[in-house]
Amino acid sequence: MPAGTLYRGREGMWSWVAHRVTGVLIFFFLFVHVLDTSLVRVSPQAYDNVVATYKNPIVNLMEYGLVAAILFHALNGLRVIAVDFWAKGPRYQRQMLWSVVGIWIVLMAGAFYPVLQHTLRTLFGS
Amino acid sequence: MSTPTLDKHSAALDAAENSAFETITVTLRVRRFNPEVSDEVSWVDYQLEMDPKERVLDALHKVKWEIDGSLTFRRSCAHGICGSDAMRINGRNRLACKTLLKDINPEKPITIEPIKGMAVLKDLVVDMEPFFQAYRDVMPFLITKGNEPTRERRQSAEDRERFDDTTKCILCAACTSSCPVFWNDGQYFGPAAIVNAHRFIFDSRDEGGEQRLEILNDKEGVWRCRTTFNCTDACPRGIEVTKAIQEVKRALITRRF
Amino acid sequence: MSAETPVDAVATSATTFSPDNPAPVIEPPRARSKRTPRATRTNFEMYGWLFMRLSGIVLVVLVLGHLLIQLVLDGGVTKIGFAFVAGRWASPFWQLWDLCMLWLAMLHGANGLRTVINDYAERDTTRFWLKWLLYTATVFTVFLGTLVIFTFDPNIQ
Amino acid sequence: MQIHKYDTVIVGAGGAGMRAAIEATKRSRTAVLTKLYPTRSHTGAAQGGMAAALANVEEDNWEWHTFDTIKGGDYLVDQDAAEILAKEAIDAVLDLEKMGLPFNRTPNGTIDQRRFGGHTRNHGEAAVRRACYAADRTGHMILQTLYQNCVKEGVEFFNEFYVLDLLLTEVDGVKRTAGVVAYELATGEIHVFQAKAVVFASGGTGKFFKVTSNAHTLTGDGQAVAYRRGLPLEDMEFFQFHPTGIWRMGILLTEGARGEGGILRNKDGERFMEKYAPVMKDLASRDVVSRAIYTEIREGRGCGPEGDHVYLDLTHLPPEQLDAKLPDITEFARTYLGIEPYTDPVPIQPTAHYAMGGIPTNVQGEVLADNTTVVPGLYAAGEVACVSVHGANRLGTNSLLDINVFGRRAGIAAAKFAAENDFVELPENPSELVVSQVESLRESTGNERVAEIRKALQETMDTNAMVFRTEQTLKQAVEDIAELKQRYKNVSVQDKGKRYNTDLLEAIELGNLLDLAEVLAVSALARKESRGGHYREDYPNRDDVNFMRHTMAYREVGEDGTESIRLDYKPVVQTRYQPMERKY
Ligand SMILES: Cc1cc2nc3c(=O)[nH]c(=O)nc-3n(C[C@H](O)[C@H](O)[C@H](O)COP(=O)(O)OP(=O)(O)OC[C@H]3O[C@@H](n4cnc5c(N)ncnc54)[C@H](O)[C@@H]3O)c2cc1C
Ligand code: HEM
Ligand code: SF4
Ligand code: F3S
Ligand code: FES
Repeated sequence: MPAGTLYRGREGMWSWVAHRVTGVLIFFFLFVHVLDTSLVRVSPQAYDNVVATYKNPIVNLMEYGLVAAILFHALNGLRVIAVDFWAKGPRYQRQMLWSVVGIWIVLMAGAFYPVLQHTLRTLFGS
Repeated sequence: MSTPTLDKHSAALDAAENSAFETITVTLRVRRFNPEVSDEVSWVDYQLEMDPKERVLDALHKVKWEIDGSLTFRRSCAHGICGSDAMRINGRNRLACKTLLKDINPEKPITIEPIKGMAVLKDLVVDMEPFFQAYRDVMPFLITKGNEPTRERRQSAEDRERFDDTTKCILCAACTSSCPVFWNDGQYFGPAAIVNAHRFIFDSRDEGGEQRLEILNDKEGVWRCRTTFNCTDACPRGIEVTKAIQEVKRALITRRF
Repeated sequence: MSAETPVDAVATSATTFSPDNPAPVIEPPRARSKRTPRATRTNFEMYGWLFMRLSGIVLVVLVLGHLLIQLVLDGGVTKIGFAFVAGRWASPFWQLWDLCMLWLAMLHGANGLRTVINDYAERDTTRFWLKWLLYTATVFTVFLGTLVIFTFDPNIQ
Repeated sequence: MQIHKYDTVIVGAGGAGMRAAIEATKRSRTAVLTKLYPTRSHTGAAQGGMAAALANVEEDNWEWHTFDTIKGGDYLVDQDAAEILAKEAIDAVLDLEKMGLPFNRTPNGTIDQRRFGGHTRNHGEAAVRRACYAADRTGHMILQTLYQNCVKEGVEFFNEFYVLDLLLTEVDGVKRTAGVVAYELATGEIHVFQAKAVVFASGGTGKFFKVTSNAHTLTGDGQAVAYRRGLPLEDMEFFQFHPTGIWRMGILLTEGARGEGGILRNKDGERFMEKYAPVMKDLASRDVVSRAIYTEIREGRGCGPEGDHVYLDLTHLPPEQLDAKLPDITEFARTYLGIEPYTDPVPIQPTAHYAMGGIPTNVQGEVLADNTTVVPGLYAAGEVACVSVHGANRLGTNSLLDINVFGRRAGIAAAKFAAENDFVELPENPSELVVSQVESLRESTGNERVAEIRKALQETMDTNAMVFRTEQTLKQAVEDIAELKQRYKNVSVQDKGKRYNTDLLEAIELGNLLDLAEVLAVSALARKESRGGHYREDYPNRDDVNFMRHTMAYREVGEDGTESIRLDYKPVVQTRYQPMERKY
């Protein structure tokens, strides 16, 4: 691997990578989401047809992923804002990141059933 | 006179003093490049008998002095004060002279590469000119108006403390070359330039802060920083680089409104 | 010129400087290099940066609220359908909510993507076309979304 | 080969070089050639402070400072020069402050000052607070501030250019300065710089010792180049050994540590300096403290399993004080020894530190070709020069002062000379010597290696020419060096390339070290007395009758090409102070 190794950045760098990736992901989702929602202007059937596909387990799972992305981006975004505007922010950025991750895990666990309940019900019955 | 402290010889002191020269075998894996020989980059392994308490710089010297004289790197002071030998050691920017072998897991091969984002000229030597240009561009010198006082300019201890951290910079470029934003196109001013601007912007004697802020308000200025903290982690002088950058950003905002 | 002006101060200025007539001190800022950006004199990047933080804070409420309603409360995705949308947009409050969310999220995201493009596109032409694509898509989406929210007709057909 | 033309050329961008450049650039077209990026110069390693009788915190005046300097130098100081140094110190510090140097401050906002070895009130009564400082990185701040002001003034730097030769042309029987020859590290190209005035500010030469506080790059290039061109070197036997270097590594722990209250202790925990210097104790002058440490070690009171070091004890000082005043050196102890100075004493030993000798100059910085004649257009300042303000032993904080006072003087004088004089013609084939030096090293197929010879040189210097010297050890050193010089003729380099060939330059630097080490040993052998940094166990007393004079060493080349060293002597300038016994 003559090209050089990957830079071994620490929490700060990886959290930024995740923030950027999630941000871009959300943007593309939003784009598609606006398009599908605009089907309500076409006809209720067209809209309901598309939304029906969202109830498919795979898409539902992706939805859970989207929630994960948004939650991380939002929480980490708040951390970035704290780093920017709170004088002690830069010193506690690492602790804040671990808090973000902690809260994110809790929220994701909390969202597990509500978001996936449809899939769980279809797959395993209720 | 305080009582002698010697009976409570601590473990750390004992360890330091009883360092009978014991060596282990370490492998240095160096990224080599010499355009006079080949356009290709290669990785070369060197096996060395070293005391783990020695510096990475000592290991590089051992290679240069005993194995291959053509291995090229910059160095001078050998104790982290001149900023010559920033390089990427095990994937992270460090000063070779401030990194002891024992602190970077010498059991495994130690990878050594030039710092990232700057043109490599030979082995670990990179082109520092753009880096110093960015530094010069922020006007890193005291700017004052009016007549010089006969004695020193007064400054309170608190005002002096305000910019103490950023006066420590040795311009080693470890920060700038660890910054993911800088790697992309090298146009970003980079943390080192901002640190040195900060040193003057927050000096109570200086009156050129406004101009420096204007320069850093630019497209390639502070706003490109994405708070990745690589710079802060890399700084061998322990400067809170990201904090300094944030302070410059805040100064810009408060002075623009 | 006053009588006190030393004669040699004028005479020597043409060629070399002497110890008693040192070269004039050049006032900073000094000659800039090619790399030095031309002073932009606008605060665009700063406003962009600020907008990211401010919109981010507002979006936390809007987006998380939206997610909560859409995916968690009242049976999650299952409930979503034309009727549900119709129900919500009957109220101007939710219209406004979604409108704000649409605008802020799109502008926030677009500005974010602009920095991403600035970072990674190496050639100026690539950079130009990518941004063109981004801006077109953004304007289109914002426009379409707004249109839909305002012209929504629950009794379509 | 490229030829450049500048009014003034400055060799070296340390404190002295840049201070000169700031002055010279305003007055003439100036180039600064430096083998390191300016901010890499070793001035940046200086920690403790810069002396000036500002009297900001207690009563003080420049006359006391003059006295301390002369006494510290064991009366070998040229007193007229010391007077200038002490007098101009005040402006030198104030100038730096105005350039932006962030000194530590007193509660009322003026520059703070602290105690340092050998600096006293009223001719030795008690320690005085005279050292102006910026934490324990005063040198760093001086170097940065001067570089910043060079950026401001638009000084033209040629970075990573190694000056390897000085060009002197004889005009009407007088040797005059024509320029210098430099090797560009990046390309291997040779550059000739024609200049009306040249200022050498290329720093020290400590790398011929093994345990040293000096950088790898301090190889005495300037001294060696001048010496090889027939100019004398003054007082080279006087080399300062700083008492507190980190054990085995030589990394310096500033005297400021003792200025802040640090104490030296032997293995019994005894504060041994009380025996050797009852008044100044740990703050006696450096030669005194270094000898005391070695005496303790020799008499079996050294610490550690081998009893080869003593302790610098800072444990009784409050951690806040260490953090505020000595952050860097406490960090060194942690990084390099793994020791926490809050709670543990730090193992130290004397470390080779500073060359009192060098290229002889007068107080204008003009280089002397013998005891009185100046070389027109040639200047030197800083550690490379010997004015002599440090005599036989430099006081702590006087060197940062020296580089500012005499760097400034040399810069002004050189620019003035350049304005008033014309270029001297370059000698025919000006780069001849350097080209042959470089080519023969590159092409050599010898089997000797630079590193081995250098190591042997450092070993013999550490064993035979350090703090304690005798006829026998010095003879041994001279012998060893002669042998090493023979081996050096067979040295070869592995890197034959042009680009960044540091292998080649290390070989050239070693040649310089060998020459200078020889001068040191030969000068020391001839000085049969003990004075300041030069201590002869076989002649333990100062001998003012025979040796109150500066050594001047010349390189002589015989008809058959054999080299030898001719020693001559120069009287010491005494104005006000009669030599007295030196007690602390
Ligand atoms: C660790 C340490 C701590 C010290 N602390 C103090 C202190 O507290 N107070 C005090 O007063 N003094 C102190 N000193 C001494 C003082 O710092 C030095 O004597 C002084 O800084 C020397 O400055 P200089 O400008 O002469 O040389 P340097 O700063 O060493 O600069 C030499 C310059 O010459 C250039 N150069 C060298 N050779 C060549 C060549 N062949 N061609 C081109 N350029 C060349 C180099 O690139 C460099 O720029 C300390 C010294 C050390 C080592
Ligand atoms: C939910 C609340 C949100 C918050 C608190 C938030 C916060 C932030 C912040 C503070 C930044 C700036 C990061 C930086 O400058 O380093 C940012 C960047 C970004 N955001 Fe958001 N954001 C949110 C929602 C969104 C949404 C909905 C999208 C998509 C449409 C999005 C896409 C982006 C993108 C693409 C970036 C650029 C990433 C980068 O440059 O590294 N964000 N976000
Ligand atoms: S801020 Fe730190 S890492 Fe960056 S150049 Fe200065 S000393 Fe080096
Ligand atoms: S690494 Fe770069 S992104 Fe900002 S925090 Fe440091 S400058
Ligand atoms: S050699 Fe000076 S910083 Fe490493």
